[in-house]
Order: sequence, then C-alpha cells, then structure tokens
Amino acid sequence: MNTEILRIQGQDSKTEEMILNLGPQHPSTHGVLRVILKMDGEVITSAQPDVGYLHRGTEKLAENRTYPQMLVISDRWDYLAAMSNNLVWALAVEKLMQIEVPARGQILRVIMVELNRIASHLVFFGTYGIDIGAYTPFLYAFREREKILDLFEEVSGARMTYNYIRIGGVMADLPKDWIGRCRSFLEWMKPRFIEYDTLLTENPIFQDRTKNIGILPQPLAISYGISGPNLRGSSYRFDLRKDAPYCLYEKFNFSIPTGKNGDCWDRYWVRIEEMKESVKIIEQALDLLPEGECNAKVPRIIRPPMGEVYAQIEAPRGMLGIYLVSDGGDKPYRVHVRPPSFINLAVLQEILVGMKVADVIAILGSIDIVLGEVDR
Amino acid sequence: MLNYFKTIYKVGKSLIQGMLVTWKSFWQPSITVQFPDEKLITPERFRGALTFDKETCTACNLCVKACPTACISLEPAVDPATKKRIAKVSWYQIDFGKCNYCRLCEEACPTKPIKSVRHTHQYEWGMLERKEMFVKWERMSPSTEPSTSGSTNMKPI
Amino acid sequence: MILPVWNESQKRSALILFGIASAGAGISIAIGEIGARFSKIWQCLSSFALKNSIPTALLTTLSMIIQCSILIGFISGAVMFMVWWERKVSAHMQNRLGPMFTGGWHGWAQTIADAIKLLLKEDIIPAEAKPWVHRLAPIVAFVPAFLCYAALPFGEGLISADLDIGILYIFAISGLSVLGIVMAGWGSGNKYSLLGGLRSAAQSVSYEIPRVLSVVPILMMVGSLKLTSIANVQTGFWRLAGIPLLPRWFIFYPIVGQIAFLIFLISSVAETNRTPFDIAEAESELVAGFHTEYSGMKFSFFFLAEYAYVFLSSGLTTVLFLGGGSGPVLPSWSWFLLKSFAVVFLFLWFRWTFPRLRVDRLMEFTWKFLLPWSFINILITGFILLF
Amino acid sequence: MTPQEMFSIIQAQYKNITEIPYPQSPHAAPAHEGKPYRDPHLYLQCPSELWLEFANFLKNEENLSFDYLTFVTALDYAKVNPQEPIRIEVVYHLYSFKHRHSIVVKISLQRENPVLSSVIQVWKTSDWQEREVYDMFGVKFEGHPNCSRILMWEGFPGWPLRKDYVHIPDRYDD
Repeated sequence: MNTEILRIQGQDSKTEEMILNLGPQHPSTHGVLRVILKMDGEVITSAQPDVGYLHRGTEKLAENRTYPQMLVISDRWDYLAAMSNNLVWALAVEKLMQIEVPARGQILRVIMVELNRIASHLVFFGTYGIDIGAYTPFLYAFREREKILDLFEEVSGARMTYNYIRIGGVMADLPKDWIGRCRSFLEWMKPRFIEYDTLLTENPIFQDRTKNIGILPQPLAISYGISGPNLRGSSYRFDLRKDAPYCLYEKFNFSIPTGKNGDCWDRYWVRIEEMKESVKIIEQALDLLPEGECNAKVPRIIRPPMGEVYAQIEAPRGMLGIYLVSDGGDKPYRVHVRPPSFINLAVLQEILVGMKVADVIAILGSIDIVLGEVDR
Repeated sequence: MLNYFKTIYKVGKSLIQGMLVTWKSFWQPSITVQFPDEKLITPERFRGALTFDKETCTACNLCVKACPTACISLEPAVDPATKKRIAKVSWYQIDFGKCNYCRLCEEACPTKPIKSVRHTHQYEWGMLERKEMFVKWERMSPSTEPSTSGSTNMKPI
Repeated sequence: MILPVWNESQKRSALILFGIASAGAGISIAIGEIGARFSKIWQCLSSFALKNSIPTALLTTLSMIIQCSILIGFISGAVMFMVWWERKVSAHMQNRLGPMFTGGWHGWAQTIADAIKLLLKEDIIPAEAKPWVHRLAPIVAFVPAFLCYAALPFGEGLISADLDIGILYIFAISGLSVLGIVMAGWGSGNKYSLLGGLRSAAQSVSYEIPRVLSVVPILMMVGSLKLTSIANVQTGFWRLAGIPLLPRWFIFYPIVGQIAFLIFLISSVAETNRTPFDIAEAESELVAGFHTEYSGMKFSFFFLAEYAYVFLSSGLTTVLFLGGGSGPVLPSWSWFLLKSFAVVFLFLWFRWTFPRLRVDRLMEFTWKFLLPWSFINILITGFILLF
Repeated sequence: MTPQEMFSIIQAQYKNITEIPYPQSPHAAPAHEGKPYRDPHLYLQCPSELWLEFANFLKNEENLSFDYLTFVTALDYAKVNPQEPIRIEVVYHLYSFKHRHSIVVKISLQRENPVLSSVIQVWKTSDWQEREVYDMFGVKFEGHPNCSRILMWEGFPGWPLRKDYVHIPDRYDD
C-alpha cells in the first residue's frame, strides 16, 4: 500500500507539503501528546511525535522519598492501571529485601491487578470506539468500569490512585462480602462481551476502518522493543505472566490471545480477548483464595541492603519494569521505570508514513498509550 | 458473483445486529445518579478530606515524616510555666494543595483508639484560592473551629 | 421505560408540558383544517378584495408572508424539538438520562436554553480568516435548507408552492448548501476546517448522484415530478379479495421499492453529513471539521441547517416511499409528521450505533456500490413497466 | 544458557570485557541489613569504544541472539562512597526471545562530557531511550540521528538526574 501512494506524488503535480499539528490539545491523542504530521493532501509523508508535556520527574522524586512513599508516586504513572504500578514497585523492593509474601497476599494482588486490567482495557475499548466514530461503546464500557471502581473503592478507599498493594502484602484484607460483589460483577460482565462483539468487533464499518491498517511486522516490533498486546497483535506469543511468572501466576490456567497480521483490528481483538481471560483468572483466584495472614513481617523503616534489581510485570499496556539501585539507605539511590507506552509510541513514526489522517487516529488509538506513563 | 451477495447479506446482518444492541439498551433503565438530588453512599474505607483531633495529638511528627509530599506541618505546645515541651500540639496545618489523600499519615499516627489525623467521608469540598488550601487547627486559640488564614473553607461546593 | 417516581416540581412541569402539547395539537389542527380549505378561503378573499378594489398584489404578498411565517415557525419548532429529541434518544440508548433539569420534566426546555446561550455568545472571527467569506458561509449553508421546504407537501393541500417540478427543485436547492460548507472550511483559515470543508464537498457531490438516481424509478412509475401527485398515487391499499393487505406505498413495490428506499436513505444520511458518513465534522480527527472556528449565532446556523436537512430528507422519504399524508383515521398532516419523525428516529439510531467510514472508502462505497445498484434498479423498473 | 557459558563465549571473542563481581556488603554495613542482592543475570563491564561492535556481536551471535533491548538507563556515581569511583554508568539490559535469557552490560564514562556510540542501528528502541539518557544525564550519543532533549523543553538548563543538579524552584504560589 505504501509504494502505490508515493508514486502518485510525481514531479508534475507540484503539491506543496502541509504541516499539521495533531495535539497537544486534540480530542483523540489520549492525553497531552503532539504529533507533527507532514502531509501531502490527506496522505502522511512524515510523523514525529513530541512528548514531555506531562513529565513530572518521577525518577528524581524517587531519589528523595522512602520506599513506602514511592508507592503513592507510582499510582500516577499509568493512571488507568495504578494497581500494576504498585505491584511492580512492591515486587522490586521485596526482591531486593528477599521478603516472601504469604499466598493470600499474592492471590489478592492477582485479583486486584486483573480487575484493573479489565478496567484499563474497558477504557481502551471505549475510547477506541470514539476514535473510530462510534460514541455508544464508550458509555457501555464506562458503565462496566464504574462497577469495578466501586469494588476498588470498597477495598482501598480510592477510585484511581489506590495505594493498595504495599511492600510485603496489601494495605488491608477484603471487606465483608466483597467476594460476593466481585463474583456478581463477573457474572454481569460475561454477557457484555457478546454485546461488545456485535456492536463493534464484527461491525463491518469498524472492520473496514481497522483491518490492514497500521500493520506492525514482527521484526520491526521486536527491534522497537514493543511489548504487551501490541506485540501479541503481531502474532508473537510473549506474555510475562506465562514466560516469567510472578505472584503465583503459574497456578492459573488461561490462554494468551495473539493476532494474525498485526493490524489495528488484531491489537483491538487481543485486548478484548485478554479481558475475557482476565475474567477467568479472577474466578480461579477467588476460588483459590486461602485463609490466613495476608501481609509479611516488614520492618517499620524499610532499609533494603545494597544492590540492584530489575522487576517486571505484564501491565495492561506492556512490560512495565523497575530498575532499582539501592545504597543501603532508606531512600533508593537510583530508580528507572521502564514505561511500555513510551517505548511503544516510538514505532508511530514508522508505521504512520503513507497513511491517511483518519488512519493516524485509528493507529494511535490501537497502540493504546497513556501519557502519564509516557512522560513519567 | 454468489459471494458478492453473501458479503452484502453478511454486512447487512451484522449492521442490523449492532442496531439491535442499541435498541435493547434503549429500553433498559438508565443508571445515572443525578448528583445533587441522589447521592451515592461512600464505602467504609473511603478516603475523603482529612480531619484532625487537637486533643489527642501528641505532636510526635510521625505523620510529617510519613507524608510523601510533606504537606503536614505542626508545632508542639510549650508549657508556659516550665518552658518545656509537652505532649500536645499548639497548631497543626495541612496544605491540601499538595495532599495525595493516600492515607499514609493516618496509618503512621500512633494515637489509640481513634487516630488524631484521619480521613472523613467528605468529598464535596471546593476552594477558591490557593491560600484557602492551608487548613490550620490551633489548640491555644479559644475558637475550636479549624480556622484558615481567611474564610472558613468547609462549605460544600 | 420505568418512569422515576415524580416529586412535586416534576408533577407540576408535567402538567405544563401537557398543556403545551395539547395547545400545539390544537394550533396544528387549526392550520391543518385551514390549509385543507385554503383554496376556498382564497376565493372568497380575492372576491372580497375585488369588490372594494384592494390591489390583488397586496393580497398575494400578504398570503405569501403568512405562509412563510407558518413555514419558518414550523421548521424552527421542529428543529428545536429534534435537537432535544436527539439528546434524549442518544442518552437512553447509552443507558443515561440526557437533559433533565432545564424546564422541569425531562429538560424539555434544553434547546431553548441552548439557543439563548448561543445568541449571547461572543462572535469570534479568527485573525487568519477571510472575514466576509467567514460571515457569509453560515447564511449560504442555512438559507437553501429553508427554501427547500417550500415544495414539501405536509399533507393534502398543505403545500406552500405546489411546483410541478417539485423534486428537481428540492435537489437543486439542497445542492447549494455544500457551497456554504466549503466557504466555511476555506474561510476560517485553519487547517482542520480546510480539510473538513474539502472532504464534505467531495462527499456531497458524490452522494448527490445516487440519491437522485434512486428517485428515478418512482418518477417513471408516477410519470410526473409533482410531489403531491406522487403522494396521491400512494393512497389506498392493495386489496387481496377485499381485505386491505398492504398500503400502496412505493416501499412495498416488489424489488424496486426496497432497493430505491435503501439507496435513498443511505445517500440522504450521507448528504446531511451524519454518521456513519460524518467525515466533514469528524470530532476525533478534524476536531470539529468545517465549523471549528464558529461560535455563537453562526454556529447555531450550521446546527439548525443540519437538523433542517435531516427533517427535509426524512420528509422526502415519507413523501416518496411511505405515502406522505395517506393514512386511515388521522388527518393527513399528522400521518406525515408521524412517518417523518419515525425516519428521523432511524437517522438518530444510525448515528449512535455506527462508527465512521474513512474518506476514500466512503467514496469507493458510492461509486462502486450505490451508483451501479441505482442503475440496475432503473433497469428493473423499466422491465416492470414494459409488461 | 547459564551466565558462565555466555561469559565463556564472550570471553573467547573479547578479552577486555570483564564480568562485574557480585557486590560485597561494605565492612561498615550494620548486620541487620542482610546480604546485598543482585539479579542472577550476567553483568558485564564494557569499555565505551568497544561497545558498538560488542552490541552487534551480542545481537548476531547465533547462540546468544539478544534481539530485544529491554531498557537503557544511566547512573551517576557522584557522591563519594568508598566503593564507587566517580563516573556515569550507562546500563543496557538485553533479553533474548529465542533462548529466554538476559544480560546486563554496563559502560562507565567520565562525568565531564560523556560520549558513547549509539546502538540505534542494532536496536531501534534505543532511539528514544538514548535521547532520554542524553536529556537526563548529558551523555552525548554519536551516530544518533537527532540526539536532542525528549522529555524536557529545548532550552532547559543542566542535566536534571545528575546528583549535583541544583533545581531552580518554579514559582506558582502568587
């Protein structure tokens, strides 16, 4: 498709190039992102994303905060999946201090992270519908997400910045009949997937807008360090929950959906299937939840030994990692956050060339970035 | 030729199915909560605005250390007679412009049985200027109201 | 729909609304009856004028003014209702409530409040814009919408200009508003609206042809362009041994009716720039397309023009395919209103279910699918008319 | 592939790439702190002029085939604690999909104007990550198409993540 377009711009039809600023205030850049598009008519000749508008310097902040305080900052990276950020920070510190979290604490963490994955993919499903032009799926997605946020509000007290997963376990055990409400949510969620499929996935106009658009070939994906549903969309089976299990993930059986030819539709389809898998994981986790203490014994002032550690988990947007170097004090010496959205976004400048303006929005939406995580 | 009509049929059928989904939810009752009239009940662990109990606080500074954004500042009371520090607080100030509502201060507070700094269930709370965000509790002054340097700010939006 | 339990203010506003509804019905019945007997009133009036030598020219201008005011009053009333109705329908389709507070019961006065707000808003002309093109664009986009209503039959005798080239007139005048959109796009000087304007020009031009061609089979059957004659042909029922099987509407003609109806519906959705063809003001790509730089009164002109065209297209669909004004008990104009608001509901239903087509796929859809099928449709009618 | 086998393959090819030993707890560390911890990967110290060639070797070598660069970051050892000489250390964490093993390569540069050759030809993901390291630490990457600031705005003074960075507080109170 690309070669055919470039041939049109022959020497004779002298069309002067138009530079269009997509963002930073734009309804479909999912946050404060600016993409400088050079266009010939409707076709993009070069795209250059410009990030940094939401940079809050978390890595500098981390250097003068104690370990538990850093959890509160971690909520603000990928603000649609704060539980995953908390989990990766807690895992890094626990690995450094060699703390073993009891089984109940680990399974509670799995339940929370998977619920958060569903909530984050629901936001993707809703906003991707709007990017392509259908307004109704957004409202349905947020109707379901409200139920999840209510569950989170009961367990942690907040709706977006939970600060629930702590070093050594979780903030507090589940309230009384939380498990009953969680199960009723899962029952409510299952028929919704059929509704979503009829409304958007099998909709011919939607498929026409997303099939064979923004194809991300596998070698390009690997060389750009793409991870998460975008990588699985290009038919590469790699999921940290299966390949490097953490937090007792090896106890659950669930499948890893992978797309076929790496276009926008496959990335969208992978996320919808992942939501269905997450529902299965939560059900197994709720059955598997053992009794007993959910927190490990952790000293009041956390002072990990000297050393460095790299912990990574499968966040909804990809491989979220924390590279933590400690010099024995109560504040980390150096923290580097490996942000999946920041790295996935870099591929935009390659696959946008030759596409139309409407496709730019479809491709940007299908990569599903959150600017809090891109800029940190 | 045949699959030309088959695609038309398939496209038509899935379009109609999509429309039936919206038709079905057209008749379902709406789930909006009309805020000023109907209000949602906040769960028991809800982290709303912070309150402070002047009498029980022993000015131990644990909450000041625990806060990630250092928005709490306090000054221990001094017994006028013996000029020695006593286990009471003279004033206690929280800068709600920086507060993360993360409950670390409440967890760090050692006072039994009710913590002196804790979250309430109040979320209707607007402020007009930045100065109003500094909520200050004085123990010495006769008025027991938490006074800010300016108008009292506990009015709902 | 479960009605929420009503508190005091809602009961009172329900009463007010019921009063308004019945008054509205009363006035429209009066207009309906006067309309039906308009010719008789016209005779006695002109004879009265002759007697005491009032120049007839004065009389015709007077009746012209009355007709125009009724027409404009009706259209703005219908558009006001449709804006409110779209917000309520879209809300309930998305499990929410829509406007609830302005004016009491289910926020019926929301559009009036919006209109007043838009009037009070500051009218900004961007520095980059060419001022006169920017000012003229909404007028050029808005006026043809009202002109077309002159030839639309609202019921027996309820037509202000019974032109014998009715359909041709409507299609020709509605083609003009594209000029307004392109002027808006180019005039407001910003790249997004330029793209929006160009896109809508391409779209309207290419959807005009299948829209007109899909009406040709009906003209072949009726034999005249006059809208009232088309409506009259469709009165009555197909009787199978006495019992009225199907009303004689064009939509029920064997193959021809359905294909023509579908093509006309799809292309009129495209003509009015509504989803799934709203590439001109695609919120997610072009911010707001051609009316990005418009605010206040000028924006409401574009808004009214869009809804006027929606009602015009659904009115045309009723007249052409659903036998405008023919129905057993109720007076003709109420049948016409009922059917056209049903078609408007169809427009709204499309908008809140379907995503948006891409520009080139949209063009391809017209030229490679709608156009050939409208030709085939004309062919089939030709064969049917032969035997 | 255990770290030792990998190291032997690398050692055969490149002599002056040394393995970084497991960190020892400094003699003054209090007992309760526990033993220092490090991930069980292979940690290599590579001289800066050899890095580009070594990177190609890591990627194309048959039984290493590190085709996935997980992340690039840097550390600024400015504060003098006895064990760490003053330097800026650039850390490359690599992973191989084929063999499912990972490796960490550290390159130390002097703090005045650190320069390193860019590996954008080998792994394209380093494009933005190296720009971020430049933005935060001032490490100049030769061979990088536009080695400019990515998160901070162009005229930003100084390198924020260096230990000796003095922050001018931005005022928004009044």
